[in-house]
Amino acid sequence: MTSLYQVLAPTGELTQDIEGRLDESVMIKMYENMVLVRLFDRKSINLQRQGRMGTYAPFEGQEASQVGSALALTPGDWLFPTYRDHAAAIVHGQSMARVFLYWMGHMEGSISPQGLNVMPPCVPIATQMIHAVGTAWASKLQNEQHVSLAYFGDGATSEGDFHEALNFAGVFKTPTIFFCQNNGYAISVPFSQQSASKTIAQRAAAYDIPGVRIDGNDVFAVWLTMKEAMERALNGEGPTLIEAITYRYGAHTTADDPKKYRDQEKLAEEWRTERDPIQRLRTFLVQRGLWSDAQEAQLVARANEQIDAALVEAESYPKSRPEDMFKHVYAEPTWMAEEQEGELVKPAKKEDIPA
Amino acid sequence: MTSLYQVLAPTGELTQDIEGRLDESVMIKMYENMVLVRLFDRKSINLQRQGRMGTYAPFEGQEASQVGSALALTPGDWLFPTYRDHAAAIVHGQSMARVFLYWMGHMEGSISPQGLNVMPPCVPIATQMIHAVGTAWASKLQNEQHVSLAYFGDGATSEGDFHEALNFAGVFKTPTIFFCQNNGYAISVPFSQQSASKTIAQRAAAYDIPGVRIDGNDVFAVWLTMKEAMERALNGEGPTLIEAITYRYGAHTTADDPKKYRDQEKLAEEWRTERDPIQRLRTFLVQRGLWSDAQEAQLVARANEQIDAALVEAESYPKSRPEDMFKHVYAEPTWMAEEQEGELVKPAKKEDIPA
Amino acid sequence: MIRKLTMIQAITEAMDQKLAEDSRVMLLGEDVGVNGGVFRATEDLIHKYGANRVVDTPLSEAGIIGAAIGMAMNGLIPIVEIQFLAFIYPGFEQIVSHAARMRYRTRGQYHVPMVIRTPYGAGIRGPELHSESVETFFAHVPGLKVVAPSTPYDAKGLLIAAIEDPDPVIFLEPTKLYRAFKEEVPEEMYRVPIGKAKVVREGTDISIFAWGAMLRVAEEAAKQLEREQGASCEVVDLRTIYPLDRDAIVASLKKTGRAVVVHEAHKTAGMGAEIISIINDEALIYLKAPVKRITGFDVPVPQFSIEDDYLPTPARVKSGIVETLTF
Amino acid sequence: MIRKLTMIQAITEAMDQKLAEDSRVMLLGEDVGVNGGVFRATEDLIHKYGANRVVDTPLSEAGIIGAAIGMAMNGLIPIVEIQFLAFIYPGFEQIVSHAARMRYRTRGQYHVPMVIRTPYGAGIRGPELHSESVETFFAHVPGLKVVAPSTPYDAKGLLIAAIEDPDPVIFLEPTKLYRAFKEEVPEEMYRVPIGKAKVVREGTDISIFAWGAMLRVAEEAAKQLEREQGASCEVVDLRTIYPLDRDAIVASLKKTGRAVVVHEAHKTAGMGAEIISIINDEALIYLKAPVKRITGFDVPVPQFSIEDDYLPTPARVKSGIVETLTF
Ligand SMILES: Cc1ncc(C[n+]2csc(CCOP(=O)(O)OP(=O)(O)O)c2C)c(N)n1
Ligand SMILES: Cc1ncc(C[n+]2csc(CCOP(=O)(O)OP(=O)(O)O)c2C)c(N)n1
Ligand SMILES: [Mg+2]
Ligand SMILES: [Mg+2]
Repeated sequence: MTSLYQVLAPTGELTQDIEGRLDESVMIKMYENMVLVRLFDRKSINLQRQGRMGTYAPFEGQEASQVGSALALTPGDWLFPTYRDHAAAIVHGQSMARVFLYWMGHMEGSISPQGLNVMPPCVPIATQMIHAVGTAWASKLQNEQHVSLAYFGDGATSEGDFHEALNFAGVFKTPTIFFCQNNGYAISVPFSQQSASKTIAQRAAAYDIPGVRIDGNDVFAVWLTMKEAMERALNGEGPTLIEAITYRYGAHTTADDPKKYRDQEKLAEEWRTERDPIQRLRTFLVQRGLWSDAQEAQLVARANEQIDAALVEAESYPKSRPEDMFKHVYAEPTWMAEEQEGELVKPAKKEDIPA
Repeated sequence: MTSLYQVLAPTGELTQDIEGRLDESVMIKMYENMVLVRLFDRKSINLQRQGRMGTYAPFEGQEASQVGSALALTPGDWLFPTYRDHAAAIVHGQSMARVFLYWMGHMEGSISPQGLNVMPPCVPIATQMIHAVGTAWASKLQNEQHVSLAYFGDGATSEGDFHEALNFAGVFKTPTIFFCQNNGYAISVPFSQQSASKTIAQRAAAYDIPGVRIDGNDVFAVWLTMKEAMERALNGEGPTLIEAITYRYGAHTTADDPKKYRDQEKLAEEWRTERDPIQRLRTFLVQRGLWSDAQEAQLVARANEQIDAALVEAESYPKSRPEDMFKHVYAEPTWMAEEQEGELVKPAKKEDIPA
Repeated sequence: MIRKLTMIQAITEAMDQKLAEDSRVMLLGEDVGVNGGVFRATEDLIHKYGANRVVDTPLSEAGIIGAAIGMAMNGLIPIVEIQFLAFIYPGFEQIVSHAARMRYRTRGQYHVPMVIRTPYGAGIRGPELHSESVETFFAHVPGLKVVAPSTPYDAKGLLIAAIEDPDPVIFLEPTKLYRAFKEEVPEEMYRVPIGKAKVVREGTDISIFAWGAMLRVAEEAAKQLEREQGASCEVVDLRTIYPLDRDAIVASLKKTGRAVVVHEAHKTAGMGAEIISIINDEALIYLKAPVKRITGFDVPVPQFSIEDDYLPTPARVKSGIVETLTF
Repeated sequence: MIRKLTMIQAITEAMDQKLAEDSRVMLLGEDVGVNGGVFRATEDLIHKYGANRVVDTPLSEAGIIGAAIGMAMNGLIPIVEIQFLAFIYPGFEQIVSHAARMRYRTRGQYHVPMVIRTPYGAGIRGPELHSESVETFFAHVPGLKVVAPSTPYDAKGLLIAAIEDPDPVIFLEPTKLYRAFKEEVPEEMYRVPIGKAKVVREGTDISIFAWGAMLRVAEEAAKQLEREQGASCEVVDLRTIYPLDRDAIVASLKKTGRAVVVHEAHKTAGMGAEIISIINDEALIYLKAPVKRITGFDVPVPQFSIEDDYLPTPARVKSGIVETLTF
């Protein structure tokens, strides 16, 4: 079984020397981003509860994996998030307002910021992995120094697309990074029932590509592993499979009840108290004199402000109009679209739709 | 790289002691069957050339893999052949007449002999592997001591279905044997371009199931490996992935021209003269005094007779009738079928169909 | 005492009773075991029937459907749950190239008595690809049957019929109706025959053909029109999408001479076109006006903030009916 | 000198010229490189343009189509070859859930200028699943275009138009016509517009709508009927299956008042139903008789010894026309 790469222990101690490999400014950025996205995540759950947002997929507990990996990227890199990877998207430059819009069911919720390649959250499991092979391949053929980073979960590794993507990337040595957040569950199904294989990283052997198993709650390990994978990718040495061991504290989505399938009190609380990614980095930073309570208070205040501002932006954003559904189906609308748009004369009135 | 399991060297010498593990009567059966199916294969190519059969997929060179594996089965076992595995089908009890009918485009070309489970040749690559998980799983749940054997090629290992099948079988420990004939090519694409992975057997690690790489032209190695896999399967220990290294001497199908993508003279001839599965077994049997020229002559004569008889049977079999296409779509025909059958009043006349 | 169930309860009961009655019946799917299914359709069944018969599978639709095909060929009767209709695509090849063809290829020697259940349709504020209504994909595949109930009663009876059907059945459950209302559902087992439509409201001026969640939209439009304009609308719940109940379609049309079809699916190549064609084939001369299709538009199902505008509404159906009546 | 090409030659030429002209164009597929494709459509192109632009891929349709989507989003124009239409199913999810929706989801920011070429249709004595004609599956997916040429000239012009189209195009090549005949094909590049049908034979008594290999069956029937019974049949080659050329369909129907549709696909939910529905929508009052569908039957395409009976023949088309004319 592949061993687990860890740099920052849950206690906040370094388990190995990383001198010169990770700037303090980056460490602080990591921390700030992790706190920001955690607050964002909690806010989102609240918004869903208040009926201001649709079903939402929270990521609390997985911040180190998403923030550490996305922070390692450079602006032109391609990011392929799933429905749970808004933290990564935000770190790579997506606006929080846009993420809110997405979960509010707005038509414009998955537009990438100009000049950046933040792909729409991918819903059909594992399908985005192959796109990240294609974009990376195109980058390579066009001599652009960019990697493509595909996120996916442990459950995704059972889909055929996982296999086809890794195999393709191996054959064509595309600069793709396959980043698996193994949070232990695919909705209710634990990884032990997902596969007889003990780890996901070991699957890299099937494609003769490097596979690494890392502590996904250790943001340093995530970032350092990413940097290595990026270097290999840009050197023409092809893809890397990263398995980041992590945990989602909460429900699969706001429509899910994790108590149905696991002991939330015990398991989730254990992870939260003993292996939290933010806690351990905070301990580390404080011990190094890089972080203070005053800074913390400032950060939280600023983050909450940003989130509130994003929410105001999202909620005051012009609502999607029925006509929007006819736009962007094709570059040029067909006669069907033109004609059918005419049938919208009577917009849907909530009152008369049977419940 | 997984090492290659071999028992009978190309020279006809045993490379290891197999005393007590393989009866001489089985060895002779192996030989007889391999000769029979090779003659069958050559006959089929001729029939195709004469226009008496449609496109045909020959297997010459792969006899040891197919005969050795199918001979290891017991009658109730499930056999899932591809379009290239008629040798295996015949050995497991399919009639040669039926195989001819299949390639003649007859509607009744893929009926299994009563009491045996010879599945129709599978055309969409890798899809049958999952069926063999399902049938095996059902056997297990119903406490039947039967394995399911799925054949597939090296190219098939790139399809998602390969991955999903192995993963399922690993999780549910189904008595499935995944038998890959790695003949080096998927039509024109050599395995080196199919995957960055050096072997197929090594992929078993991704599912924590046993993977074995064997000399697929060594019928003893094939049979012994099968027996072990069957034992494990029937003991509840789950599936095995077998990679049998072999070669097809001829074209992918009668519609293919291998000279487009490989040096037939050199490569195919090398395999034929240096590693032929039949040749080596013959040498072995003759050296042991188990086989003589007289027996050979008899065998060939008998085989040719059987093939001729099968051909007569196939060619005199009542032709498929247009109405047959409306049968067996459902247990009970729908009104569509009943009505549409009425439109057949004017059966297709070749003359008036534009070329 | 009258016992009323929601559609999801009726569906659970059908599976429960068949699991109890026939040891060949099995459930397979993602999260159907311990979790009881993402919509709780299989709630508690794993505890009653064990993990060998109610199986939490890996996340792998080709695997689930393909394995179920093998199981069905070897003596079992698998009921597969796909979490949402759009997630059936990874298993599409297994359905089209195998499930639908095994009987045909083996001339009846092997068959695939399997049911694939899946929620479908919009209107639940679902994320992308949770709202598709692509029944056409399956209706175009000879060898499959396609069913879509609109009431708890029919859901139970049709599901039992589907499980007992010797051929593969795609069982489409309108997500929006899972818990929308309750109705009386007999406790004992009963069958609603596959391939039979039902006239749920008699009328003389126009026929409305619908199924699934659109049935209620059609009924609502019919009620409003009757009240507002005295129009007498006949509403026909097709219930089975393949094979369509031609006789019921034609009989209703002959009676009314006018028709609309209401479906959520995209208009082009939706089943509305097939229904129009059946009328064309059998009853053209009875037609007093073009048959109007009130359907989902030829656009991807939009994000949920405007999904209600994508879906046929009673207002759209009414305006379609008026157009037809005044043609 | 007049230069005549087969359809496959015309297709090769279209790709060759686009590869030469536009460095973003690439070919991807199984055996398309060294082997030149199983039908030789890409013969020699790897030698002209190198293995970076003409790529032999692993045997993995989801991989090919999915990677091509990524390439298309990142500046390239991939042309994918799928060996036979039925082998597209492993990539079906990539087509339906991604290729067709990327522009929509990103509000035009990303799009997928990709062509998926694949032989389709029966009549070549192919083994199982080598003869499907399931264009409905794609015509029902907003965001895709679907094209099917019937002549070498159109094949070249439509393929160039498809490659230049900013949206994903499913390009269906009638296998039976690949080498069936030659016709004059200009050497220079030209476009045949997507979405435009063509009247290939003028007539006044009835309209025959067809495409792909069925076009010639339709023409043959028309010729025979004219000769035998003096009927004047108009034959319309639809050429594009989505979006259908409604104006051409309606114009022809209004002229003749009667129509038949000929297609290889299964009847139920085949595109014939959509064509009937367009006529219903736009020209019902012009109809003098039901529109007759002469199609593949609602059965899996049978093994090849009886595939000619599955396919519409001139005889079947003629009897359909006569039935319509004498209604
Ligand atoms: C093809 C497909 N099948 C099923 C689903 C429904 N579904 C959504 S999330 C999920 C579980 C995914 O688990 P995992 O890959 O571990 O990611 P996680 O949610 O844990 O981040 C499932 C089954 C889907 N979205 N797509
Ligand atoms: C899903 C699918 N894609 C493509 C094909 C076309 N095809 C038929 S055989 C073949 C190559 C198979 O290679 P391999 O698995 O190595 O088996 P072999 O033919 O060498 O026995 C291909 C691409 C197919 N039958 N099914
Ligand atoms: Mg997970
Ligand atoms: Mg091979």
